[in-house]
Amino acid sequence: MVDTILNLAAQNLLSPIILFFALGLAAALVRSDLSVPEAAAKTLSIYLLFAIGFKGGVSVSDHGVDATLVFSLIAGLILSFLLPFVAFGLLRVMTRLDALDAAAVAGHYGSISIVTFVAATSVLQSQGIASEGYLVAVAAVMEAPAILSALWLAARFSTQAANEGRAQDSKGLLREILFNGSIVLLVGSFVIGFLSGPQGLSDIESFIVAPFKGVLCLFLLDMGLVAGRGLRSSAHYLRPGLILFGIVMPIIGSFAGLIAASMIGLSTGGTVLLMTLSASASYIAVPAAMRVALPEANPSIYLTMSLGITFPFNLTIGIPLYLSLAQVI
Amino acid sequence: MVDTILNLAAQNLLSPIILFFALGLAAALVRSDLSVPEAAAKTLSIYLLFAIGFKGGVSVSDHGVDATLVFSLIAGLILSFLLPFVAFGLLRVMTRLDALDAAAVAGHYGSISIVTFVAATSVLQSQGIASEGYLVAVAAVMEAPAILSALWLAARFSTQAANEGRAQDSKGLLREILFNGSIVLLVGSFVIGFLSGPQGLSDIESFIVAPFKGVLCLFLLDMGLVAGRGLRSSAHYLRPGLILFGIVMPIIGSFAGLIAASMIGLSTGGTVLLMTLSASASYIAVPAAMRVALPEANPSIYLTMSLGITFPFNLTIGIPLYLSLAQVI
Amino acid sequence: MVDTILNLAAQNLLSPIILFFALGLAAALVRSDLSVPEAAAKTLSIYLLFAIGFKGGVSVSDHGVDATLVFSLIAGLILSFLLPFVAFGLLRVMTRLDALDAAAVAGHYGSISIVTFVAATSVLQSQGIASEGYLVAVAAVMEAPAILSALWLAARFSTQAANEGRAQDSKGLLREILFNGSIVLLVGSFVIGFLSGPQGLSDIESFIVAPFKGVLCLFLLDMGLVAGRGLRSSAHYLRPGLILFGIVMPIIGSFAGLIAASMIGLSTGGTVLLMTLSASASYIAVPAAMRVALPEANPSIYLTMSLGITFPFNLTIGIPLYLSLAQVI
Amino acid sequence: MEMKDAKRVEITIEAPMETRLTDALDGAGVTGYTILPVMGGSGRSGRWSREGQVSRAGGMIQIICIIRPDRLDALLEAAFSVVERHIGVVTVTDCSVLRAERF
Amino acid sequence: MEMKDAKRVEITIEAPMETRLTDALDGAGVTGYTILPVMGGSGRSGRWSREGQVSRAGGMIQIICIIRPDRLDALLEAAFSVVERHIGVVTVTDCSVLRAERF
Amino acid sequence: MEMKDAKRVEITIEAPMETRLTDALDGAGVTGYTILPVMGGSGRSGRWSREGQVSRAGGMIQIICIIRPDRLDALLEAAFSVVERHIGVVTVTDCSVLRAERF
Ligand SMILES: Nc1ncnc2c1ncn2[C@@H]1O[C@H](COP(=O)(O)O)[C@@H](O)[C@H]1O
Ligand SMILES: Nc1ncnc2c1ncn2[C@@H]1O[C@H](COP(=O)(O)O)[C@@H](O)[C@H]1O
Ligand SMILES: Nc1ncnc2c1ncn2[C@@H]1O[C@H](COP(=O)(O)O)[C@@H](O)[C@H]1O
Ligand code: NA
Ligand code: NA
Ligand code: NA
Repeated sequence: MVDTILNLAAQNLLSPIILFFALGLAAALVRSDLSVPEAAAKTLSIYLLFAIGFKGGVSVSDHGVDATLVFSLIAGLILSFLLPFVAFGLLRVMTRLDALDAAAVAGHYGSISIVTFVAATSVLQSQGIASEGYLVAVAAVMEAPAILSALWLAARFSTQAANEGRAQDSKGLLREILFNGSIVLLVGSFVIGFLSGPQGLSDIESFIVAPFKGVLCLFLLDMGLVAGRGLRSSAHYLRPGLILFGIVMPIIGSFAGLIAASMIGLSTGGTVLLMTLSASASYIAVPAAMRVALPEANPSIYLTMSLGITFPFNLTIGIPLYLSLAQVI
Repeated sequence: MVDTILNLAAQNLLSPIILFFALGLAAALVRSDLSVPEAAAKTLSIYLLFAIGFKGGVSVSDHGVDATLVFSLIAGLILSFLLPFVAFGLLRVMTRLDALDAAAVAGHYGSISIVTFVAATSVLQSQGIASEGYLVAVAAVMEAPAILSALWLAARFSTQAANEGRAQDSKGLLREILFNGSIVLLVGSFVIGFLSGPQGLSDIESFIVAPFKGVLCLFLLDMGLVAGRGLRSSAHYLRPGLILFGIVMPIIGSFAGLIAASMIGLSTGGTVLLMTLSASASYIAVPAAMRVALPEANPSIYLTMSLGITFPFNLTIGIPLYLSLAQVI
Repeated sequence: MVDTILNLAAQNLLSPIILFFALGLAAALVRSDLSVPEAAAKTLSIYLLFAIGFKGGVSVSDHGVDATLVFSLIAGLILSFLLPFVAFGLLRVMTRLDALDAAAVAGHYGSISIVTFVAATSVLQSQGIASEGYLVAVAAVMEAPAILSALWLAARFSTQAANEGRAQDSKGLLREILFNGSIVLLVGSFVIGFLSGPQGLSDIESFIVAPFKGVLCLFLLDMGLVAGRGLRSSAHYLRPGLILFGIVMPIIGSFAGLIAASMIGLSTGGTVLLMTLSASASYIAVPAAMRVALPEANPSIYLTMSLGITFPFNLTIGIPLYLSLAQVI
Repeated sequence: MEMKDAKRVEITIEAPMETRLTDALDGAGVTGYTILPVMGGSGRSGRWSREGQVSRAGGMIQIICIIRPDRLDALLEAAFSVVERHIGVVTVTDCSVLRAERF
Repeated sequence: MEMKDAKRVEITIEAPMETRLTDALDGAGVTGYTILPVMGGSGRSGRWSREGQVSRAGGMIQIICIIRPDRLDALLEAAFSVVERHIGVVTVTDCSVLRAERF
Repeated sequence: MEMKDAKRVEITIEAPMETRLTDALDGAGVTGYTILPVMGGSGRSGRWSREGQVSRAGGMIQIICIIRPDRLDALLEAAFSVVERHIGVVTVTDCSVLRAERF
């Protein structure tokens, strides 16, 4: 099996997607002034959410609503709620982060990274493995709950976080989290794809299907640049314990996803995706929420962990690993 | 006939285009932070003008210059000049707007909304109904004259607008209106499409034809967001009289377009498009001109009317209605 | 032969690419407010570099590494180093520019314009003429050396440039030039294309091949706008001598490219491209470097020369001319 | 031109706090302000740049309020309640305004 | 460093008025200014944000002029003639400038 | 609110010089600054606008430093060494800051 993993990983490493991520990383590390304008990066991510949501919805409308759909959503909710507790425990053991920083980092690992999900989808596609379309909806469901767990952990274990500012700042936070742009766009596109069906897809196919991989390359170039700049400026936070955590935690998460998937009875493709979701760490929704709710937590730590360690790990080794595991089981 | 309208409308309501508009509207109403970067929105509208102008020009170069082309342009000019007078009269009767605000709103209804035009084109396409390519040029011609009518109305009926600042501010306004970005791009792309012909189209087809509908979805998502934010902040201006006007006026406009189209002898498709142009209200060129020339008029009123009432009305009910009317006659 | 050139030029002049450049130019000259957002323009150029680099790399991986590849790279290096000296001499003879401005302008003519290169590629394509894929790498190699020649010229001939500020400002300049965004992206995409091969290309073909010409049209619209605005505000710098230089120098450059190409033994297509590279003048990398290293040189002069004279000359007359020359020889 | 004395308050704050700050200002009766985009910066928490952000999390904005001197304290208190636990800078400058009746 | 006293005038005005204002400034002999983008704001005519505009109609910009104190009145008069009928804010602050010979 | 006196330095400079300027500031121990984007402007070298640039060459940025009055000279010297041969404007304004312990 190690063989297949390495094979897959090697193949994966030479895909343009990964190579453009590496290019961005390298450009940032040699201090090139290459950069993707902020507006373009935001538009690329709108495109990704739009395309992936819509395609997910169409696939559900096409294959019909599965009995496992509801179970998957519930599983996603539970995973997102619980994984931060695992992460928090690990962090307290493996690293010297204080409770506040640990809670903030833990929140990221319960939530998800949609680009990691997309990358997994495209690996599945290139291997000709089908998956359940509604996992897009599961991805949406998993974005937010982890934030609540992180806040609870902070309030429970950090004396620093327990000051009066909290109540006021948290007012409206729940609403913001639930209606944050990526969730609304992802769920909305999913519903629209569901309503429009294959007919609707054929209308906009040459916008959201054909150029998808190319757009993804550009997006990963930008992710590489961002991750590289983050690593350059925050590498000193990356003690060995933290780095190890950034690799061990996604593997643990993927196992949790694997167990859930086999209890639900997902297909091999679906299993890989749920594993990937559980293994991935947020770098959009959660950091923004943390800045509002736990401003004393150090953003350099959680962003570097998520973007600089776990994201590349998943992209290069994680996904092939999860695929091999799912195929074995 | 009511049946066909409802049928068409129902079908129309489930097209991805409308659904993405609705998504944007909903996101704005629940105060989601979803937003399309300003630069992206502007680029999307450059793309739309570029694509629609070019395709119009190619279609004219393909089918040859029709005898009715010149008549259509003249009809467009006249409609754009006259409709503001109708609108102004109606507004004074139906609402309590003062002369200045009424003149400003009236100007919007003489001019056109290119996205409404595009939406009508795509409905025609999905019904397999052909139309004259030069209506794109008519659209360009109809953008500006209404502004002059609005200024004349304001000068004639509003004491407030008759102050000394006028002359100075208007200097250069005419030039600005004539050479405003959308007109130049639309007409320029039309001419280029005409010169390049079908050969030129085949060169850039996979940029301006295939992905067009998908891009339109993104654009309408943004329009929905903007309309929704406008409605949220300016709903209090929307007295019943104004809302009614926002629905009645496009219908009246469409009748004027219908009469003009049958006098000229346009095809069914062309008739629908001229009706749609007459029925639609501007939200780009006219508001900018009004801010310069009639700054005392309240922008919240005209923008909310145009984007919040008439645009969605045309998109959902108007276009199917005009199509049914054109087919009956 | 003059016949073929004129024929080609006439055909070329009616291609959408040129027409959109003309539209931009015209819009700027009538002071239209048409403009492409800065973020969009930057993203378009990222797209062009990404697409052209990748396709170049794929073509090299497909056809194998030619014996002439290394020679071409060396030729590019030498051309970029030497052409500024030719340009400097000419400028001192033909114009009244002082040594500092002349050195700055000369630097631009040793370096290259990637859009001119792209336009030449697309003319070749429409004529069904093949070319060596690695000329993309030659383009990258030619970007920077000319800057060093310009700095040397300035230090040698300009008393004004020889002040103490120099050393400090130049510190880090070399690194900046070598790792500037366009070079990194172009070379990086080339390498990735090489590693991914035809298989990788087929993955992202519908993003970087099919829509390429359409995107190029938009890009040239923006270039036309920029060139037009530059011409409008800086026309007074354009004495006859300078204008003449802006036309003569690219022709001289193209001859240098022609000689190098025939010594190396490039194909007709490759010869045209090397001629075009030698003939084109930079308007991105070199101006930025000049602002840092030779701030006393007047940017209006070099930008207007490069964008307002030489770029349009190459686009309209130059490329057909070089093609005819290459075919004759 | 008749000018009136006023205070110019500039608050540089993290982008995710924008609505909270403007809501607090509204609550304190401060309904006039202008928001500028910020491209980058540096402070005790290091250097950052807008073109290196996937999320708004790391970005900042700058809010400018022109206000009558006697209302300054109310504004500062409202602003402070939001800025307190966050990174950010608050400065006050004396200025004069045209059309003072609008403030 | 030798510094000279100067006035810093900041004019926040609707985007469609940009050319008119800069033309008026040019007319009054004010040829030095810097234009900043504005993201959003709030005033008597309500709250607005750049990411909620299809057109420039609702957007604003900020023009900053550094000027010698004795030229202030000419500038303000020119600015006022344009700003007069429009929404917008004009403030003046005392400052000192480096390289005063350039103003 | 307890406020402390400070100096507000605003440097408008060409975009390609950004890193050089911030490096010089860092070198002089000035580690707090905010960078604003600039849309356009006009000066002795003419008028320019960001939406008419293919390259960064013609663009500018604005760097704002809030600094303790006694550190002003060090800052100005560092800034001047970079700005000297370049186009650009440097102004200094008196202001007061909240949370002065952070500067
Ligand atoms: N002295 C200063 N002058 C101007 N801006 C500052 C200063 N200190 C901090 N800032 C801004 O506030 C942000 C956060 O500062 P800090 O909390 O010190 O990391 C920085 O990234 C800057 O944008
Ligand atoms: N007191 C103020 N301080 C700063 N900016 C203001 C103030 N009042 C108005 N503005 C700006 O000017 C715009 C128009 O103001 P108004 O005419 O009051 O609606 C607002 O959207 C703000 O951007
Ligand atoms: N008096 C001034 N007030 C504000 N900004 C200025 C002034 N003079 C120059 N600038 C800015 O500095 C840039 C270069 O100025 P200059 O070197 O005079 O061409 C201009 O484009 C403006 O953005
Ligand atoms: Na996760
Ligand atoms: Na109309
Ligand atoms: Na050259």
